[in-house]
Amino acid sequence: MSSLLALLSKDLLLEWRERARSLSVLLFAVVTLLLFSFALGPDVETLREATPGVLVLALLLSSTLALNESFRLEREDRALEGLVMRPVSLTALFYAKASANALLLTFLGPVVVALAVVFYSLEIDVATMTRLVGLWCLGAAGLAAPGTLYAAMTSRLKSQDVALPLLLFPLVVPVLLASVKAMGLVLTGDAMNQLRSWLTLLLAFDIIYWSVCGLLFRFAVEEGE
Amino acid sequence: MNIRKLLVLAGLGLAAVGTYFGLFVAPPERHMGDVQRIMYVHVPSAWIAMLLYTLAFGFAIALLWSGRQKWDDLMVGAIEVGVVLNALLLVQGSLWGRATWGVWWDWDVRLTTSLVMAILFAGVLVLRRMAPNEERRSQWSAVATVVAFIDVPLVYFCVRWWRSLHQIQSSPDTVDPAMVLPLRLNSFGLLFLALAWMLWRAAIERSSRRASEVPLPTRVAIEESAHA
Amino acid sequence: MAVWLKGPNGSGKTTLLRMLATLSTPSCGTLEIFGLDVGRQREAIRHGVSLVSHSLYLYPGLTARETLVLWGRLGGVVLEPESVVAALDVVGLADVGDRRVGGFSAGMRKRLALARARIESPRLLLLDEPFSALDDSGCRLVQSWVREFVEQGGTVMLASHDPERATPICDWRVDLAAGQIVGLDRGAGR
Amino acid sequence: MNRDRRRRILGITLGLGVAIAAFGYLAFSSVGENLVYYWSPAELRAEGAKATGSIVRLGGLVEAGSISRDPDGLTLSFSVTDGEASVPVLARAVPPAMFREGIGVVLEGQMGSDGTFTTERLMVKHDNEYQAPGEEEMPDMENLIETLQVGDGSP
Repeated sequence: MSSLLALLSKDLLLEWRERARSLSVLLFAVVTLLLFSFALGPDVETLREATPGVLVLALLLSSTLALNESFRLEREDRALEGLVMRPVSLTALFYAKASANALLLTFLGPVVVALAVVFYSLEIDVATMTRLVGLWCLGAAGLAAPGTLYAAMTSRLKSQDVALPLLLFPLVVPVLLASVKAMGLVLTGDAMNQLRSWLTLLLAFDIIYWSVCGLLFRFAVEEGE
Repeated sequence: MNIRKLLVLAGLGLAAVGTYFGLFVAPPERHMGDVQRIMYVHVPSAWIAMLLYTLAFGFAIALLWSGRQKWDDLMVGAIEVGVVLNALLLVQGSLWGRATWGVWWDWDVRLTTSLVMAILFAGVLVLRRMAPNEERRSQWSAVATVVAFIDVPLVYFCVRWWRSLHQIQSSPDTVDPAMVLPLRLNSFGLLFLALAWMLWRAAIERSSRRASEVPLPTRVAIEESAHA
Repeated sequence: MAVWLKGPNGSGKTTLLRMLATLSTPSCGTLEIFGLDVGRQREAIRHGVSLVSHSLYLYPGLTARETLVLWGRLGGVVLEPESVVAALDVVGLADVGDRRVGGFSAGMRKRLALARARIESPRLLLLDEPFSALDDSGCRLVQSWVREFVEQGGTVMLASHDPERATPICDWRVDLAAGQIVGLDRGAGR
Repeated sequence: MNRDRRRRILGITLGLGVAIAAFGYLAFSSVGENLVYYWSPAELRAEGAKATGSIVRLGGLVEAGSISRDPDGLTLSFSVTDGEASVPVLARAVPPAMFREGIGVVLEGQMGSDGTFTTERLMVKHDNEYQAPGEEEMPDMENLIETLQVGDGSP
């Protein structure tokens, strides 16, 4: 537990030191928003309807960038091997890394949601925005756990930029689907009280991914790293 | 006579009888007519594909637990055959869907999760090709298989969870007795064929692994003597 | 005792050290360290082993001080600020303790890695080319440190191409060639 | 060493337990019943003005005696019901062979302000029953073959 906190604070400190890099992740998310507004045309109505999907896609695309980065640090001077030698529990390593990634993506939430409100002229109040950000965070958590697991593997590969999205995207479909639906309900109103169900589904998948990926991480990185 | 040949013979026999019954003996469905006969391959494909994925999941757990490479051979066999059946499943479903629902494809949960299932397990095979060495390869495939397997119960349950276009699972109670027989025969036939195929694939994997384990000078000597 | 692994490039020095560090598994045979099996009891062995190799396991974004504190915490030790300063002082990095490792020269990075291996207080210390990248004073530091470590009952295995520096501090010399031990000798210096 | 092993097994049990519990909750609680993929006519009506204008999905049974084909053969009108409410539908689609009175359909389209649902995507939902035809209801094979041959431009 103490090593988990030590690793997490290390990751966050490094993230802060390399602000420019975290910022590029944010920039990427913002560019995604812009691109979609070009793609879907100037029709405000269309943009509003597409907002949940666009938000989740922005999250998904920026997450691969962040995940690839997060293990580049560990591979640069083979620091991961040093951690394994110390020896640090790989389970602690996973949860620290996944939490750091989830936190980084979480911080994007308020900014991206606020920008979406401006770009897509959404007329929503602060409470709705907060709920959107909350859903963004749950989605981010659902991406971070399997993302960290797969990034640990693909970070060893030359083709990691292609490999990670290829493997990760289909995997997180349930999380994406639940996030999009829940965001849509938050935005357009929840006439039939479905929000709770989608939220439960999202939470359940967060839990499943965090526990299963935590168990598997030790096999994704091991000795010889 | 080894077990694989036995399985193939039994599988071909059962499938032949099942197909005969399915095409010529079983009655056409009340509303769908002859199109419904695609069920006799569609449903077995789904069952056996999911069964193979479940086996692959079991092999993956065994591999991670014991670290023995032999599980990797079986795992890759199960996944490859599973992906092929899964692809067939999607094609058959698409044909059937066009005839009965009126569309080739729909982003219905059952269809979506089945497609995702195919992509996930195909992804495991892609990951295998990328792995830097043999030990990594087997461990990574096992990890990816376990994670991909999360989708399999989802495929099964989703028709109950959502109101989907795809009907929920049928049971002997909901199917005409005359249709159950060819369905059963074909299912067992396909099961035996798929198992044989999986074992064959595993044997190939094992041989190629052994071949790569032979030290290089010996290998050269063998190759030279083969050419001589 | 201290053992010097000697041999031409590709003779298996690094591979042997990595196996001893439990980072690779022998493809055949068994290897026991501290009476523990390398294949199955890796974690227990790692508690007692430190490795300073070509990759120094440093994060460029952390300062020297933070690096040591982090490594202490990962081992369950909370290092007092004074002991961190002392550890940096020994390797001559006290002045730059708050600078980021990313700006360090190769020699400074090596010194930091040595200081870190020291706070790990291992029973078995594995040094892969400890003298490379270091200046004269750095090499002398490594030499005196190896002797000190041995006198306290630790074991050192070092791989080096530098007979002048390795000979005086090692009790045994192991000659390696093409993955085989071809010679075993009392170190000339002792 | 023994302790490490025990801790590892404990970790595995805990992790698996949590995952299985989460899945079990999803599978056996009533979560799913609420995750609607299409609306029933009553639900669509309950939505009122909110349902008009945007593309929605409507699911229900084709009301008996409500089917009428346009002379040009392209437009089909019928009513969809769920027992509580009924919605008139105007479909510009070639219906699949199974389309008939009393069968379940899922329609994708728009609710007009006049209360009529217009659709170009008509899907027949089949239940999980497969029965042999009764004495005098052999399926209409010609109609079926025709359906398979007609391209209707749907993706």
